[in-house]
Amino acid sequence: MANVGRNTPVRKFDAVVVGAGGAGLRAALQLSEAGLKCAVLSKVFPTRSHTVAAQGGVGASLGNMGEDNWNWHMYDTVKGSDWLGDQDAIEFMVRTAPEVVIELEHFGMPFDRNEDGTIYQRPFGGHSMNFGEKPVQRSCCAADRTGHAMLHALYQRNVRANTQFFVEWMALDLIRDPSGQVLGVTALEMETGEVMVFHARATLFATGGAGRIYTSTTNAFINTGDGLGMAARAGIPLEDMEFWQFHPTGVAGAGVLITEGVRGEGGYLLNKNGERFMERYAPNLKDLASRDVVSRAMATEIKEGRGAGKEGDCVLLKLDHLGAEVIDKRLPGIREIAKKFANVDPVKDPIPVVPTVHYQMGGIPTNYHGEVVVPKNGNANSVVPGFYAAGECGCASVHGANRLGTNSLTDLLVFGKASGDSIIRFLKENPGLKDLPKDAGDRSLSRLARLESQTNGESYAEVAKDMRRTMQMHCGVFRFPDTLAEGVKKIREISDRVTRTEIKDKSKVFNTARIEALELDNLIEVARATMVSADARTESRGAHDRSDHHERDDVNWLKHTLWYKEGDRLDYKPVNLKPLTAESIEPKVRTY
Amino acid sequence: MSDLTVKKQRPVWFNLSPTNLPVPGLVSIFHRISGILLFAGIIWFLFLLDMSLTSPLGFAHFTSYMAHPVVKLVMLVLLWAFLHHFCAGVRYLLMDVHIGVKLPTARMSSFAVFAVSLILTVILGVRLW
Amino acid sequence: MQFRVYRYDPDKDDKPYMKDYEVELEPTDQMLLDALVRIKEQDDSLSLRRSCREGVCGSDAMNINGKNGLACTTKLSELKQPVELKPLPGLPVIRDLIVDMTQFFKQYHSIKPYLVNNDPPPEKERLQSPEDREELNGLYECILCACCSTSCPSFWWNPDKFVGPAGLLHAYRFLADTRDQAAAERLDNLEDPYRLFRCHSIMNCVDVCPKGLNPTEAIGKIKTMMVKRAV
Amino acid sequence: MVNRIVVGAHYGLKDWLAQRISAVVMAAYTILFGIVWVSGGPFSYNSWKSLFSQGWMRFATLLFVLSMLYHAWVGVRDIWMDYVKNTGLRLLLEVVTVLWLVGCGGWAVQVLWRS
Repeated sequence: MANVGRNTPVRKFDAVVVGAGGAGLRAALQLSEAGLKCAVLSKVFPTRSHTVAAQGGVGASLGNMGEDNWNWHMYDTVKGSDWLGDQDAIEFMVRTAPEVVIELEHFGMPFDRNEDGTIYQRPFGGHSMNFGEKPVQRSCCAADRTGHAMLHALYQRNVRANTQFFVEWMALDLIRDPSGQVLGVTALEMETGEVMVFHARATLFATGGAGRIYTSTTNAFINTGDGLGMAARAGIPLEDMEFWQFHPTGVAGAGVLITEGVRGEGGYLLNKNGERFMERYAPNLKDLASRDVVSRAMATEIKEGRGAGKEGDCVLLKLDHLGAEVIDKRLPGIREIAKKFANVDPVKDPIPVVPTVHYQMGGIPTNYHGEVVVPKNGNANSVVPGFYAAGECGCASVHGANRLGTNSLTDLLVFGKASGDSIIRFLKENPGLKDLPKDAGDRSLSRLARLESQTNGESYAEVAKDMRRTMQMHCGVFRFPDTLAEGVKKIREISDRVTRTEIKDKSKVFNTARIEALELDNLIEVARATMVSADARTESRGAHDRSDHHERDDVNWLKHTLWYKEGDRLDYKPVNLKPLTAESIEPKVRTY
Repeated sequence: MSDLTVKKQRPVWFNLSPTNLPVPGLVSIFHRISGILLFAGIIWFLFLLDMSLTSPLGFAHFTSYMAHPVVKLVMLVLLWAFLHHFCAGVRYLLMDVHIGVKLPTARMSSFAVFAVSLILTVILGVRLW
Repeated sequence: MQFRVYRYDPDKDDKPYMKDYEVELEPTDQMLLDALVRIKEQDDSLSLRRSCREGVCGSDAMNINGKNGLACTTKLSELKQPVELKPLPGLPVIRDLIVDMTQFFKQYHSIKPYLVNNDPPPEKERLQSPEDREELNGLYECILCACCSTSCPSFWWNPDKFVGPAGLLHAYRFLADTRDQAAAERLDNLEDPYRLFRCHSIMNCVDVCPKGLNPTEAIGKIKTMMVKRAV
Repeated sequence: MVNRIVVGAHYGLKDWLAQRISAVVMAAYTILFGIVWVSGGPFSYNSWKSLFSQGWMRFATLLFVLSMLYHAWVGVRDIWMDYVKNTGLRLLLEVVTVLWLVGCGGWAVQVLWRS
């Protein structure tokens, strides 16, 4: 590759946003409408970002369907997080939620409607009235295509605001100067194979999740944790990476998501005996308990021999009793998916489902302004100047140990906007653009050069497969001390192998083999962070369930994990139990 | 930047094989082909009309001219062109008022256009012969 | 299973060619995309776009046995062998199955694909009745995969002037939205012999749409709006 | 590349509508002609000539011809628009088409009104 040299072109911007999903687009909108020169980098055309696959809705206490308020939403979110969520960020999110949802409606989002013309809201897992009493209708939706409708509306609004997109550009590495300030990223134009430096006063990562560290995931191929990998390589820790949400209803075999909205609209789960087993595990909210609880219940049913299907390895999601009319109106996409991927028509037959990796609760540590924070000089939350993260790749942390359904879309709207506002503030206070360090592009160029010249290496596809298999086997719904310890060993070995991957294709033009190999560099950091953090946390909390420590341990573990790439080092910081204005919600036993 | 680095003209392929064309698409391309034939035929029809209306002698010329097999064949082709254009046209007019725009009906009506225009061509052709 | 795939890498090939592949499938490989991922494991130089693998992002549109579709929702069991895979027709090929979609998105952007409402935004949502909202069904679900526009002969001949089925579907999505106030400008923008009226109801677009949408119907409704405005 | 789309040749609707209306006129004439043809006696010079010497028939035929000319004009122009990329050549072909059709129209009038 001839362009790998010292003369990498540089372009200067006020801000660079990496990722054009919901959070990236919401932030970019804030920046463009403020008249800033902002570049948005995306591996795919913006409307192909994975936000497009969100189905069930966005949570906001609009109260369109009956009484609701942010205090209840806050309580549900804190309880859902198994008290690992930071309560200042959670309060900020649930209080801002109605405003950002209404804004989105004004942008043109085609929400479903009630007879009085207001936005329709459906019930969703873990969302309740009056502090856990009974289900509440809080999820604002557009049929079962909420993410799609939202992403398109946000992209369209950005078109109106003339946001500058760099489509099919992959960010490679974060640029930090010796003081630690972030000054942009290096990126690769996929179409030409050229590398460029995006020199910016502020950098926002909105790169989404990394579900592709697992074999079976609802995530898209592009969800490779690029932001997390870049941050980790640049010395930024990753927070709470042991917490991965298994969505209860992925289509058995295919992994494709079936929204919780199905259960919100009245569907429920059955084991092979036709028993509605959730009544046993969560007598109050039943099938609408939070996701970790439902997934564990399903895994237990399957483990104890009550699974359905030929192999007894799934359970059944029944919704035919809703009737064709409701299904076609509220869940048309689900019917399409079930027919295509499960070969059943849900109007007649139940859908075979299994818990499937869905969402990463952890990520790049931030405060509720979207500013990235790291421990420094005794301050656990010292701001990294010029660096921001929002959406799934960030960890504010509002989801703690388990995210409630609909809160991911709320998260990306609220923190996308908030980080945009923080950047605007930061740019006002810090006018000049600091010089790039001399070695700005070096890390990326050497990664590319290594791939270019690697011989006798292993196929990147093989190594990636081994990584996914290891994660699936050693870090699933239920976790065991010995398999975790073995997993750490294995994932470190695989991590070594990643440094020797080889691509046969050396073309400059749209070389997707090179892209996949570069993505693996990011995936492996996420996988290691996950395995090491999970091995260390000796309690069961939210999505992290250990066979040797069945209970939550607030005495020792009411704290966030911070994983550093350097030497797989772990550090911890306290959970913020103090909300902004509300009263603290004290930890208690979590039942649904 | 990409504009500078593109050295070669990028290839483009067109999906032109008629076997790849759905039936409504076939109706459309035949609508165009028949239209071209009819456009070319305008002058000939005027010639025929002129000949047949000039005088009894012209009319006699006209009838003997029409008896020629080649002329009959051309007439038959134009007859089909007219009938296809007519039937397809009616279908388009209905679609313009939003009748039959769903895919299954559109497919059925396309088959119908082919069937009706060919049957009518045969019936009228037999009479003409 | 046997495949014939269109290959072209401007870095080394003078012109495109078809390459044969034979793949061993696992029982879990249901969709064409699964097979393509296996081919890529054999030959990492095969380039294609893909992402969500569930038919909602619109990345992996291609021409499959002569018909445009999404690889991720096309069942292998329904394909005739050898499966012939080509890039989307009518757009310049960057490499292999990857086409340059600039022209397609340019047309999409040209219809001003965003809600225009110049009234000061109310505190709450703008109200819309369920019936009015229903008008947007069959329109807002478009995933911009370009299957429709690249199967449309009118778009092949005038990609720079004809908006194409996808763009026009979106144009109607905003025309049909009771919250939008720019109907007049939107109709003006399309009142041109090329922009809208190149559509001859060929209906290839409807035939290939992986989401089962009907651009022809939407275009017909735009024409009706224009007639109502003019007559 | 500058992102520019030139729009606003505001005759799309007019031509589209005219083509539909002319199609309806021609369809009506075709049916009328079919009825006359079937109900008429044997085909001879006299019957043929007298059919075309009636005022209403001349009027109807004239309408048909005018509709046909406009219909053909829009249709043929569509073809040039699709397949001929050179503007100069397209203009030339369009002019030739118009002249040709106008010529045909003149001849038709002459045929119909020649005593």
